[in-house]
Amino acid sequence: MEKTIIIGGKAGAGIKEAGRMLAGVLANLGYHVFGYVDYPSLIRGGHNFVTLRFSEEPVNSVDRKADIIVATDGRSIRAHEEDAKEGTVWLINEKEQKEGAVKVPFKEVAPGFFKSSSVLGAVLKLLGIPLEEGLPFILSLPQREKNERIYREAYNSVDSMFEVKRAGERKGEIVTGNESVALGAVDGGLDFYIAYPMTPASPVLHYLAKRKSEFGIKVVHPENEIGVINMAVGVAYAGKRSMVGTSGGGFALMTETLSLIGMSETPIVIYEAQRAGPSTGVPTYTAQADLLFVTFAGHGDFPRVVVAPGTPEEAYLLMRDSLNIAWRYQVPVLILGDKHLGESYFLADIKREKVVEEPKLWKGNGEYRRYEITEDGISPLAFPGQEGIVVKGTSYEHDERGITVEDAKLVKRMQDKRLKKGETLREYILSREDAVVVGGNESSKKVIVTWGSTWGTALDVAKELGFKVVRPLFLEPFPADKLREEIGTAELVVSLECSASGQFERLLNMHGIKSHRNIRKYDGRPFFRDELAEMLGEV
Amino acid sequence: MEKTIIIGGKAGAGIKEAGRMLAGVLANLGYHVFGYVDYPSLIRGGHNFVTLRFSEEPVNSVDRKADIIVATDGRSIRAHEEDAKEGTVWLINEKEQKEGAVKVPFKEVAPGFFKSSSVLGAVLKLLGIPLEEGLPFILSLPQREKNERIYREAYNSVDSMFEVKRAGERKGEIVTGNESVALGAVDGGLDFYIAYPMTPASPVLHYLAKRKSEFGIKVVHPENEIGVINMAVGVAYAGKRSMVGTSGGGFALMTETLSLIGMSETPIVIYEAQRAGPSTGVPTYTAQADLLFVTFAGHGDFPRVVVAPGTPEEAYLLMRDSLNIAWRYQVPVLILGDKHLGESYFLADIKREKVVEEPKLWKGNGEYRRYEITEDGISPLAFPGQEGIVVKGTSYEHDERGITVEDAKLVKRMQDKRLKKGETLREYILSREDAVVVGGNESSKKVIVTWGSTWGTALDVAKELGFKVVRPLFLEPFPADKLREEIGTAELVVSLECSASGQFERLLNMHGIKSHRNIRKYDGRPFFRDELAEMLGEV
Amino acid sequence: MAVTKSLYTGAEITWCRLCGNFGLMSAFAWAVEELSDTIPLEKFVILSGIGCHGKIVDYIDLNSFYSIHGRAPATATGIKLANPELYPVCFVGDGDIYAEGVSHLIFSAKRNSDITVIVHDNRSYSLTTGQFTPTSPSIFKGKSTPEGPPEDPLNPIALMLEAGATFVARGYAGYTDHLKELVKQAILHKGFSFIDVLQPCVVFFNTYEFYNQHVYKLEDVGHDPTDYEQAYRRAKEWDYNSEDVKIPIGVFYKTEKPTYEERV
Amino acid sequence: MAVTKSLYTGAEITWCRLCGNFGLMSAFAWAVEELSDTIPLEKFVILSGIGCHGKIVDYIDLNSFYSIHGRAPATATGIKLANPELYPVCFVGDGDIYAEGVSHLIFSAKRNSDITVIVHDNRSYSLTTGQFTPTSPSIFKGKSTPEGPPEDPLNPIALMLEAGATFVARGYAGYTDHLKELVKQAILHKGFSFIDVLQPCVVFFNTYEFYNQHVYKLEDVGHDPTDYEQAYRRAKEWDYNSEDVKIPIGVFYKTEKPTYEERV
Ligand SMILES: Cc1ncc(C[n+]2csc(CCOP(=O)(O)OP(=O)(O)O)c2C)c(N)n1
Ligand SMILES: Cc1ncc(C[n+]2csc(CCOP(=O)(O)OP(=O)(O)O)c2C)c(N)n1
Ligand code: SF4
Ligand code: SF4
Ligand SMILES: [Mg+2]
Ligand SMILES: [Mg+2]
Repeated sequence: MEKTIIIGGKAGAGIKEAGRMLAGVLANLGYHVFGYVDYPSLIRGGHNFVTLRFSEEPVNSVDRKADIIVATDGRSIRAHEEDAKEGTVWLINEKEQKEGAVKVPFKEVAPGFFKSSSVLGAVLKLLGIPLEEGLPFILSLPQREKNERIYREAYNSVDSMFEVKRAGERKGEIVTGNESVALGAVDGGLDFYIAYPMTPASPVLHYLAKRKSEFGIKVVHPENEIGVINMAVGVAYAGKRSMVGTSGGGFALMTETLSLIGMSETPIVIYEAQRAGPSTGVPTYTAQADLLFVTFAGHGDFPRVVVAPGTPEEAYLLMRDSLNIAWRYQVPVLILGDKHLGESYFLADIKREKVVEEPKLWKGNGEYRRYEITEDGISPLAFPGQEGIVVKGTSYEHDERGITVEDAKLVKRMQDKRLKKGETLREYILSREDAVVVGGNESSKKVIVTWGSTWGTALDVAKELGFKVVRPLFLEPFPADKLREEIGTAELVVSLECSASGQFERLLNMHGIKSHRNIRKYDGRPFFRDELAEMLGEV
Repeated sequence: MEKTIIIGGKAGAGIKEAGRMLAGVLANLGYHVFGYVDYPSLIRGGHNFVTLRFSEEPVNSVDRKADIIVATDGRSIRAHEEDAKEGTVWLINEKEQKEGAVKVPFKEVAPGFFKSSSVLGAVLKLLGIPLEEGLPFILSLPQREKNERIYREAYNSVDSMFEVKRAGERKGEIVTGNESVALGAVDGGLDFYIAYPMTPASPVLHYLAKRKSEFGIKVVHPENEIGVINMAVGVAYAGKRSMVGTSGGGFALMTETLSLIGMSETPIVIYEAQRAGPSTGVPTYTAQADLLFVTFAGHGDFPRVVVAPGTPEEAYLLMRDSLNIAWRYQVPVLILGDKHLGESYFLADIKREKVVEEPKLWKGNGEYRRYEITEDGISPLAFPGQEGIVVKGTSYEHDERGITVEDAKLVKRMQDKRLKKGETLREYILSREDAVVVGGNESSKKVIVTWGSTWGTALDVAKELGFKVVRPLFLEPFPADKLREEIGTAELVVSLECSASGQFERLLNMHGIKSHRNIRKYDGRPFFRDELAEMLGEV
Repeated sequence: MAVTKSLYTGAEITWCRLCGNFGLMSAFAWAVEELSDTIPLEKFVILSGIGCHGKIVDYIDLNSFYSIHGRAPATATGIKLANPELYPVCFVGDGDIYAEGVSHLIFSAKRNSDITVIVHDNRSYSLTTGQFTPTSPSIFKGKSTPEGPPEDPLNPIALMLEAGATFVARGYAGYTDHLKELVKQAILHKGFSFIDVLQPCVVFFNTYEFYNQHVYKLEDVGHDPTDYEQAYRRAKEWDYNSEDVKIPIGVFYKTEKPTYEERV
Repeated sequence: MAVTKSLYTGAEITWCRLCGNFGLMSAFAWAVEELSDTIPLEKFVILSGIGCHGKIVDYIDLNSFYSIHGRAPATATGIKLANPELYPVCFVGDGDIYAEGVSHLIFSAKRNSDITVIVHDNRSYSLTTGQFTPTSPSIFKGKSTPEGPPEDPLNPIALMLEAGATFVARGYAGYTDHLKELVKQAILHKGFSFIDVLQPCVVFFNTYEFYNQHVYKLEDVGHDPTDYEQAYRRAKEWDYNSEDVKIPIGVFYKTEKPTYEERV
């Protein structure tokens, strides 16, 4: 059994909640499920929708065309006309008209939750799922009694048209990429999450702010992104792990300080969740067009890591690693996500474990030198407050103690130290097993090369179309050799990305990798499975 | 006759002025001359120096080792010991000791000009240049009488050791790259220069502020770089030509707005004068390590121009063009300079001429649409204030009128429009005769590929070592084909740049061009001629 | 639709029902209509930051620049410098201009740039779903500070007086006619004009009732807006936190000074 | 050398002879020495912006972070949050913190972050060779404004009072002993401490004579620093432009309030 369900309605009407609860029910029944969340930039009204696909097989993307369309208002009917196909079942609000549609009393009690209860009730019944499966979700809502009544009413108002049976053991939890990032950070030893609100990174701020006591962290919301990143620098200089989160425009404001981070060798993690630009663009939609900006941001030369998870499991693990990497190498680590990874509903099996590695600490006696020149380029860390030593961090070029230098030889000496550290870092990243991941038909001569969240859809079409999918997890340092190896003697290499100018393709080119074709999407939406299959069919 | 002269002394002691006056005298005598200016980040004291090289042949760089070293204080003697070679003549302050050195009464009347007068007097006499040649310069100084007395005294205190004769007609004026940028802007129709002080771009601000009435422009110094660039956007939206100037750290702060410029299609010129980073780095020294940052700065995809002059003539012309290009294509144009281009003394023959091209203006009737979709992607411009029309600029994705859209098809439509405009722009840039310039031994199979101000030194060694030098003037859109053509079937391709990580080499790679060797300098100093010759000798 | 047909672009209005932005937009549109004898429509340029407030430029069919978060006053200053015949009016948010862009606000006031800044002060980052802003009170439990803000609010009226603004007012989106008059005065004022508009956000901070009960008009108490000392004292009556005080609306202060455009 | 040997890094001091920064540095070093019974040296962290002022962190052998232009208070807040036992002291410039970084200054005050900010207010961007800053007077003819600034100066004392600073003072680099006392009080004050230090720049704005003639001490006139109204009136005595008035130095205002670190 595999089905795609669209649930549409007004913002504030509980559409996202309905989708998430339904995903939860399906997950409990042992299904794989993926949910795409689509909403415009407004608070009440307009049109939101969630597309869920579920199956006994793994699913990592949705189709455009749905088997079931739940339209909780009239606008949703019009909005999804073109997402219907032959045999699509429509559940519509009882006040609306549509031929052949099933009518449901979607309760109009705004805001939110009541409507999501009626959606869940109606859909579960339609799918032939027992009423009890939905109850735990309904009962965890505020105003549970009212919601339960509405849920039951909706359930009873519909006839079953499908028979969705238990599909085995539960495979994991429903999570978003943002939640996985947040958990990874906590388990990587995060002390301070510092952020200014910006879609689609804000959910991390909200998630952590709500649970800060539970997690034993501090969450800070300063005056602007420049305050954010410079505060984070202060925290790290003082010896605590800090991380910031933002999207492209906010990241832009941090780039002056990114260079400071490089120079002062401060360990900082930056989560950059991309959205559709340029500029304010289409702020609640997705894109992969900050890649080159993030990879090369900041004036001057300094080492950095850019890592792009493609799944929530990776988001968790790479985020956790990022904090350790930042501290091990005293570099900025940039986690490049996007709205699609951050806000979609994934079924994921994340095994949480705290992994907080001790960085190279100064254990010496006598004079401490913050920028001591060492063989691997990494200077031992110490923090202000320790008796008898002085810790001098700086934005200027400096000597080993951290005092400004301008002399040519001394300038070169410290640049060389940082280059050396960059080499040490590069060796580590390139030696990682997961620097490049592969999927699909692994022996195929047709290869899709992609990155980040586009992985999901690529994977879902690869099998049926006989493609191998190759994806670097790290964009900088770039695992070019590994990637080349995986591409091997492919006859067709297709690069796939959500960027109008083909930024990923250009990065591949920079590293000597050529694709025969580049498929680009740049309308703010991720690749849909049926759409991508068609595009690849034409290749 | 070819000589290299170093003049050293305290900041505030008129060292730069002395160097510039001497360059002026040599230029008047028909010599080619180039002056490198070296100063640390302080106001009084420390050690500044100017290195001048002059010759009957064109000179575009200096040697490290000097024929004459003028040390106006004790520190200068020590600082330049290693710049001496066999036969170097030292002019030192009469109070200091050095074997074989000529003693001069460098007057200690701080600040500034008096010392520069004594330096000029002593050096002219040493070179065997008549006293009268220096007088016009001395007489244009403040306190001319005092300066003249000091000048004459110093002149008379030294014996001539060289015979620098007139070398023909005067070939041009002594200018800096920054002055050329300023003049180019004025002649490209600049209305507003808006800047926040930052070395090495500040001289443009000072130069234009001083002459704003003469040039008929406004010069504005706002609260910070973010204010600067957003003010410039307002000026351009209202129909006047604006330009901003800054260095890497200030540019970083402008990158959020750069993306706005791309989205709103506002014509803006940004002069980015690079200095040695990362971060505050070595702020009064040079580098070419903002290349990839500037080329890819800003979130999302949008067309831009990055142009890098290598000479003051180019700085003038490209700056003038930049304003016209920005307005023709409604894009940001980034002039990427550096401290070496901006502050060195060049002999240049700049033929000034105002060239202000009319952009594509709206001549229509009826409803104006700011983002009208046209064949070449360029929408006709109109400005607020015109009766009967409404001009809507925006940071959001938009329809033709400039009203926010979020619908997938409409988003793609406007992205496609900008892509189309980018194509139109690319065609123009790539068709320019000067997209790539060449020099040196043009038929050689050994090719140096370089960019920006490094051109000068490359050119000066190319001839003697039998290299051809190839240089793209435009870095984005990148003239890859032309460059490849010029490299042809070279047996040795050496890329040459002032970046520790080889940013230019990476950009070449991105465009499919490989160098066999990459020579990098990153100690804040430009390549010196003798030094580069040695490095290339080793290749 | 809160604007008359001739001023309405026809774009879908996506503010929540009963949002204070409707009242604010009506007041502005009304002011523009009443001013249109003196100021032709094409001489207006409206600008905005990013937030619920910003959408106003999509709705009103005047020249506009939909700027980025926090930067509208800088852009407006550029516009006025380039063409002094234009009347730039910035619609900005409290998150937008008291947090992200506070430097531009302060310097616009300091310079006495001849522009108008109207703050949709809903005391919430609303479009990003409700975090605390510099004017949120202690009782505001936002998504980034579920236990309330760890800092006290700013008083933007007093701050603007201090920064040198030559026209300083507070309006209330619930009193459209009163606000309309303020807007007219602000636009006609030569020099930097500032209006902090109390704008209820029905979703994240519904303050209609509170303001209805607490607001009073400065005109009604014989306030003399030419007196800086008085203005300052009135500004200090409410600190954006207390709930048991009266809140003055109207023109706090008005004076004449050469503008930035004249001096640059 | 303006600091005692034990606090001096040995780095070459590149300030101009007679620069006001020497007096300021002496006062600070002296204060640190006097405080070292209560506050061990390793608990100090000094930070700076970029400018002539910033060089102080190279000269004083204490923990330090040489920040970037305008951002030191944000970094200091992070340091204090991460380790409340430390005493962050920011040395910033008037260009640095009243222009580029004014947002961080205002919000540090608003938050009552327990850090100290000492402004080297030479009323000039000096390291960039002399442009006007937010406190330059009309008579200052800088390189970017050869005819004088096209805007009037800010009054940082009044601005900080308004923003919520809980310790607000003005010092004079020419009166080292007086300044030393202010610095000690500022560091010991729990909450955000601000000192605007009148710092003559002998190259771009030599104000020694002017300050010597015009400065008076608040202590000498019985000023009560716990009284906000009085503080505000004293703050307004000099507008950073007039030349014919007396200039108060000393502590304008001091109060107690929970700190940001306690509330976050
Ligand atoms: C640089 C930057 N940071 C963050 C954002 C995200 N953002 C969009 S709207 C907004 C909040 C706006 O709040 P406010 O100005 O009060 O407007 P309101 O929605 O309340 O009208 C923020 C933070 C952004 N667009 N740009
Ligand atoms: C983002 C940024 N913009 C500009 C500069 C250039 N800059 C360096 S020092 C300085 C002036 C500092 O003036 P002030 O803070 O008053 O310090 P002073 O030199 O007077 O002590 C400026 C603008 C910079 N370093 N960073
Ligand atoms: S969220 Fe608040 S401010 Fe935004 S439209 Fe709705 S009511 Fe208005
Ligand atoms: S330029 Fe001015 S502030 Fe800078 S060191 Fe010299 S006197 Fe001091
Ligand atoms: Mg708001
Ligand atoms: Mg200063």
